[in-house]
Amino acid sequence: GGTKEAGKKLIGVVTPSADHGFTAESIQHAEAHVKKVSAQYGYDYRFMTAAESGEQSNAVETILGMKPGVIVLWPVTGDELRSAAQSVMDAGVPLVVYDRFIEGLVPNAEISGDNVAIGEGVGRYFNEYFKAELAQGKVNYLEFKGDSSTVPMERTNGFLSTVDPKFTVVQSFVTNWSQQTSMEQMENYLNTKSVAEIESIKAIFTHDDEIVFGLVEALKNYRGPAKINIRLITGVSAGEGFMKLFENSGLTGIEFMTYTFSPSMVRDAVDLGVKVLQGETLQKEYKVPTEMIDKTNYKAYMQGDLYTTRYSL
Amino acid sequence: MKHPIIDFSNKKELWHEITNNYSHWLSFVFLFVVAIVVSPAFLSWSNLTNLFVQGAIVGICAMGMSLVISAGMIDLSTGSSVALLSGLGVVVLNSSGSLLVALLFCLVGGLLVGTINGLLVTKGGIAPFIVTLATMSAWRSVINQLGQGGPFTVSPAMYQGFRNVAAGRILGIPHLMIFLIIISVITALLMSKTKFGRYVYAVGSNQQAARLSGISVDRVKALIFMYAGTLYGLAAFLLASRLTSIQAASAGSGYEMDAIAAVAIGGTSMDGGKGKIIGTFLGILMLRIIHTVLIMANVPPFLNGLVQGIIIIVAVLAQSKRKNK
Amino acid sequence: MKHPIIDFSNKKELWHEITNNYSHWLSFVFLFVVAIVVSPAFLSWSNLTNLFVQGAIVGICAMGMSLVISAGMIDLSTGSSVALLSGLGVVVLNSSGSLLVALLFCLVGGLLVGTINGLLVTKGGIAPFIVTLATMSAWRSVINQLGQGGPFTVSPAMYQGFRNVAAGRILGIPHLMIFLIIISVITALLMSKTKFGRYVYAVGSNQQAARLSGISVDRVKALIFMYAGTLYGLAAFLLASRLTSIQAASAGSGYEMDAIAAVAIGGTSMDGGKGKIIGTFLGILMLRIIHTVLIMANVPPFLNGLVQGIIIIVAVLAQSKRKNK
Amino acid sequence: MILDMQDISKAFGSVQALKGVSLHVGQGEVHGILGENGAGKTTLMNILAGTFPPDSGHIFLNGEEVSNMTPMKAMNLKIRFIHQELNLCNDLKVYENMFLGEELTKKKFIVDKKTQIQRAQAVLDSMKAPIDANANVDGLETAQKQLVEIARALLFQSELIIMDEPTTALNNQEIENLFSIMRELKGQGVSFIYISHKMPELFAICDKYTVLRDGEFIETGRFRDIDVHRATELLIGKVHIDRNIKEGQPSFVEDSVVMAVKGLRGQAFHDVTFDLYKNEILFITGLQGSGTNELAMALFGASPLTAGEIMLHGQALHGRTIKQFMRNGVGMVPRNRKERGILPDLSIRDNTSLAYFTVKHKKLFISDKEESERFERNKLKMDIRSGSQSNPITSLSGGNQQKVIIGKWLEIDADVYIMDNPTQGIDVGTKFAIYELIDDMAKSGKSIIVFSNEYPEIHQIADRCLIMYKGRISGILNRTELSEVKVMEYSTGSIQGEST
Ligand SMILES: Nc1ncnc2c1ncn2[C@@H]1O[C@H](COP(=O)(O)OP(=O)(O)OP(=O)(O)O)[C@@H](O)[C@H]1O
Ligand SMILES: Nc1ncnc2c1ncn2[C@@H]1O[C@H](COP(=O)(O)OP(=O)(O)OP(=O)(O)O)[C@@H](O)[C@H]1O
Ligand SMILES: [Mg+2]
Ligand SMILES: [Mg+2]
Repeated sequence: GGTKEAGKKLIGVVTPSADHGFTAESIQHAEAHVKKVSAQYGYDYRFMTAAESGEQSNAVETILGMKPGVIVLWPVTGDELRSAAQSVMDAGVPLVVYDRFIEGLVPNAEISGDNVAIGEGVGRYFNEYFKAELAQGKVNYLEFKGDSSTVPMERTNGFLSTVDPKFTVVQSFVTNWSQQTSMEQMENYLNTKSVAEIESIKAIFTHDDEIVFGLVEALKNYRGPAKINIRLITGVSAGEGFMKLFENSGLTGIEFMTYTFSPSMVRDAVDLGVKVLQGETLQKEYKVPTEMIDKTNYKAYMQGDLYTTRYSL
Repeated sequence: MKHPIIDFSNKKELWHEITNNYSHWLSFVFLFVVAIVVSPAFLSWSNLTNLFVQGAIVGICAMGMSLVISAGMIDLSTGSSVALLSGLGVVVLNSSGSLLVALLFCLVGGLLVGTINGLLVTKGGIAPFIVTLATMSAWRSVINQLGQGGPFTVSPAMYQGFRNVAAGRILGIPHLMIFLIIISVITALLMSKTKFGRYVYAVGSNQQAARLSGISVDRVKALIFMYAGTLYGLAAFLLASRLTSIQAASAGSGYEMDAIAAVAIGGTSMDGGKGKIIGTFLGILMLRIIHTVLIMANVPPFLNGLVQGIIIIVAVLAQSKRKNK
Repeated sequence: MKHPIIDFSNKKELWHEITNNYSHWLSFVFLFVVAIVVSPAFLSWSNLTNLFVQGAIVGICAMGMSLVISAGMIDLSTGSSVALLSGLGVVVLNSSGSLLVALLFCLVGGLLVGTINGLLVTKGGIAPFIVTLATMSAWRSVINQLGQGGPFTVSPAMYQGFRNVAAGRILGIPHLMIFLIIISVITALLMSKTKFGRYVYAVGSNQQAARLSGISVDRVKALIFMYAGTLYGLAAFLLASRLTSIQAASAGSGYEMDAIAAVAIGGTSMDGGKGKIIGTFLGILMLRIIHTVLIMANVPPFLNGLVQGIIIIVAVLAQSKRKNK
Repeated sequence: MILDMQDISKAFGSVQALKGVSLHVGQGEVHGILGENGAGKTTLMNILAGTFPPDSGHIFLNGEEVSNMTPMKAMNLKIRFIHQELNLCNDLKVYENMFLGEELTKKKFIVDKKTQIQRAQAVLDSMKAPIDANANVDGLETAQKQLVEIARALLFQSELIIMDEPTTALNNQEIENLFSIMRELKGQGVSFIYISHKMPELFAICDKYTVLRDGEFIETGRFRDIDVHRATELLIGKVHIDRNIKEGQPSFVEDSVVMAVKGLRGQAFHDVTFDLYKNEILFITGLQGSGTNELAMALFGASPLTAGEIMLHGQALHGRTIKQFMRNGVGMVPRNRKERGILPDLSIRDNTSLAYFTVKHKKLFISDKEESERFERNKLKMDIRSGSQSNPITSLSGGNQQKVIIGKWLEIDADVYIMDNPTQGIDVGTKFAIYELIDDMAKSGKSIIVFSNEYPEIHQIADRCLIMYKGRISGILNRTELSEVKVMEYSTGSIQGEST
């Protein structure tokens, strides 16, 4: 049935559609979780994904028309959902916003992984890792961004805020979160730049594990004259595939680091929605802590709750 | 004296006539019934007006797309053009402080964007698919560069007034619904009542014949893109008002496919020469009904695409039995 | 219409002949020179082979697309079909432990996917644009549902051997380059030396006349989609080998547009009836050259789309002066 | 209008289509242009109507020079051009096509649909053309489309009407209707340029003639000063001997039935029953709407049947595909060359080979050499005037395109040929060669059904003639019984029943 079942409280969840690994995994978690809690507490739920803000506004409004008890919104991009989000608030429906915030709008609660903190953490890691080189002068790195939305911006800005100014970005790429794109970009880079330039690169900063996978393949495929001096590649997500890089990346001399940014975080957002329905009052802001993972601690991490929940489905 | 070629003596003829000329109505009614079965709440006034509101922005683009397709062309630059114009529109709005200036900017900008497509197609002699593939990529890039990743956000001073353009109502009727209906009526009149409309179909049907009839095929094509572009400008203005913040990377993305799908399930042939504006109008509503059904029926999110694909095929299949031989 | 009265009248005849029949070579040489000017490193063996390697997977798809477009149709389902087949291909590979079984699976699966497009177009009488828009959405949805967000990853046991399919070399020549060349040669022979090739052009040129020449237009269309589908299957297999992990949500996305662009800048008319396979081959290389130039010239990332759009327009413009009167 | 074209030259690549041709047409004059296929007639008219510019030469209208002619300008100068090939928008209605580019409007923008329909219908009615102005064009048959093209030229007051083979699909009655309108307009001072390969028509309607040969001006004069024989010699440029092919020949028709058609029924015809014998040339004729058009398609499996059977060599063919018809030995030269015959993007050579490919070609690969020889063979046999065989077929003149299409079908070596208006647009000299060809084919064991409305053609080679009226066979005439009057009587329904 399309209307909420009589007497049942309705929880609405609206997310971006699956366009790369993180969103896809998150959708899976969100749906599984909202299904579970709805069954558990006797709620009804509606779940919708959308690729673009106009469509997402439409989804929000359609669910709003069903008189929900709460809406959990993960905007495609924060500010674009402002008007729709405001309609929700104006209608007196509690709103939980996840991951991408809406400037100037104060929903009942905001919850997110801490993108700025991730960037800051990577910056500090860079400083520490390349201490010796920094003492000598500048250190060159490449940057592979996700896309041009706010999340990558926060990660890059965080990074720039802590990283030593002697780090110099030689070239910056926009990958659209695609492993294949990053692979081809790296291949092209390696094939067309001068030996000196390639050899000057010491590190690569990326916004996502998947991007790293592409880079690793490209580096493995490289058989040109330049010596690869890259010593550190960083990702974000800390998923299964990245753990394998710690075991055996197939590349020698390169180390990896990533930050946890689990798709299962979205479950916390759904839980906040449930709390609203149960009459609890929420804090204004929740930050899901993120954790640095490198070869020193990944084994422990893989035994931990976060990791097991992520792969529980 | 008249010599009817079509003879309705046969009962099948009438059915043929209906399935040929009104098949989009059949698909529409079919989907409408499906929606009601899935949820009687579908029939509420708020939900019904919502279909129009949600369809309005893409719908206005689809009106332009109808002309493009009727003339046997295609436009892939819709979404990027909308993104470009609405991003810049917000900048103009914030700096001018005037809704009217921003609207004019969007319309004129749209005209310009359309003119560029039109010139490349006519003077450049490049296939519309390629031209608009290129401008799709170009405009997205330009607005990304201008935005540098950040959104274009309506300033707090303008926020309330501007948001009201898209969110407001007159006598309970949403503004967006009114915009959609007005543009649809204008386009329908343009196509069915004016010379220009005839020329669009003639160009889509047989370019050589059109040229030999003294029609400037190039001018018609250019005007079509200009009309479409202007409508994209209007859509951009409304999108900016609806979202009050435009993210360069994603705003409007996929609009071209939605617009094309609306035109196609509305019964307009992709080969050009034919096309009904009312069909496109229904096509837009059908797309919205599909989305609403997906939500109401709680279709698993990953399966939305499959269900949507199947519904589109079924809706068009209902219209296409005639074609063979 | 698409056959304006062409006037070969003036003395520039030879030049016309060249620009008509070899114009894709002109564009190619033009881009090649630009690339060398931007960076002499472009000419290195490793970079030149890299153009083929990077072009191979989309290039194989583009060969299928050439047939589709030459027959006056279009296929938007390329990327989603590749995603579907390579995701499932990885599953089959992991469970069977055999490269051959996985390859066969991909090819047969591709044939099937193509058959579905073909049947909907012919038996269903639906425009190819709409059919493949629907299957594009459907296959992406299916593979997302099967993958439930996670990637399809080649098992460690298979990893080395499988990765070598795409990454390996014979006598210094990358496998992928060999695959691309073989498929291109086969397709070129198919189109220029067999009657099936003639049927494809005939169907794209005048369906009614083709039918009255005894050609089963439906069968030709179906076979075209089946050929294309099978190539998508091969491309999927190679993609899986190249990435060794397939992300359902994004794998192969945009391949259709790249393939179409390659066909178009290779000089094949979007109206059907004409088309050169060698053109498509050059088209793929041109797209790769553009990408390489963007990186070599360190074009700001957000501006890549603009530059790419402009280059495509210029490349096609070089070929199209002839068309208008 | 007084027209003077002086010294017009035009080349298409290496083909010099016109070499310093001049043409003078007086006020209220019907001026016939004669010439073989490829002589340059259409090219000259295209230049006059601004379809493309000449390489050199001048055009004077009423003494004033006109340069940079365009189709639009020509229309404004009250010149109308009925093109050799159909140029209608099949997706539009009849009246919309007729007014295309010159819509009547109310308040400047709004098309005045009602008046347009009325005026279009009035013109169609004045031509006695049974066509509804509000009908869709794609539902019309070839002849009707041709009538619409003519009606279009008569819609507005004009001063010069160019007709490039306007009657290829029309029957005598329709042609007569057209002529009476032309005479009336001529009386009002309208000038005509009339291009046709049908001599009787030229002599019936034209005052003056101009002959072109190989792009060169040959002669101009008055029709009343020459006869058909002389006209033919002028245009082919050599001595011409009139004769009837069948005359004095014994009949070769054998008793064995090759194709038996029984109780055939389609949308437009009913109860069609006849036998086709070995070595026979059977003509089928009938007026507009008599069902012949659709019957021709049905006999080739190209149009659906609702009842009846077609047996070939005792084997049932009905319900089979076109290809199976071809495999079993049926070939068809369709009418409406532009829409059903040519593949405009394909080369002349590929157009020639296409039917062969579908039924005869068994090898894996196509051989360029074979294809090339195939075309050369036909070029010789049918006197095709072409440049390179790898040029698109659209580079040929209309008549030469038709020859390519006939050649394409000869290549499959069928037992039974259905030829729907096979000599449309073919010049007098070649026409005769084609009659001989058909006769030879019959002699060599083939059977041929020719759909035609031209009595001279029937008279030349028919062994038997079957006449249709309102979708039924109204009469069958043996060669000995043939006469134009009888054919007319059966086709107008004034006598019914089969003789034999
Ligand atoms: N578009 C074209 N491109 C190349 N050659 C052309 C073109 N149009 C006509 N020709 C050539 O010009 C010559 C004259 O052609 P035209 O069509 O004027 O002949 P025509 O006298 O009208 O013959 P027909 O009686 O067969 O219609 C022919 O040799 C033809 O092949
Ligand atoms: N497939 C069809 N469906 C419906 N009506 C048809 C169909 N084909 C033909 N008709 C109609 O039937 C009538 C006779 O058709 P047909 O074309 O067979 O006449 P015809 O005698 O062959 O004409 P022509 O003199 O041109 O040879 C026409 O009015 C035509 O519009
Ligand atoms: Mg001619
Ligand atoms: Mg007839």
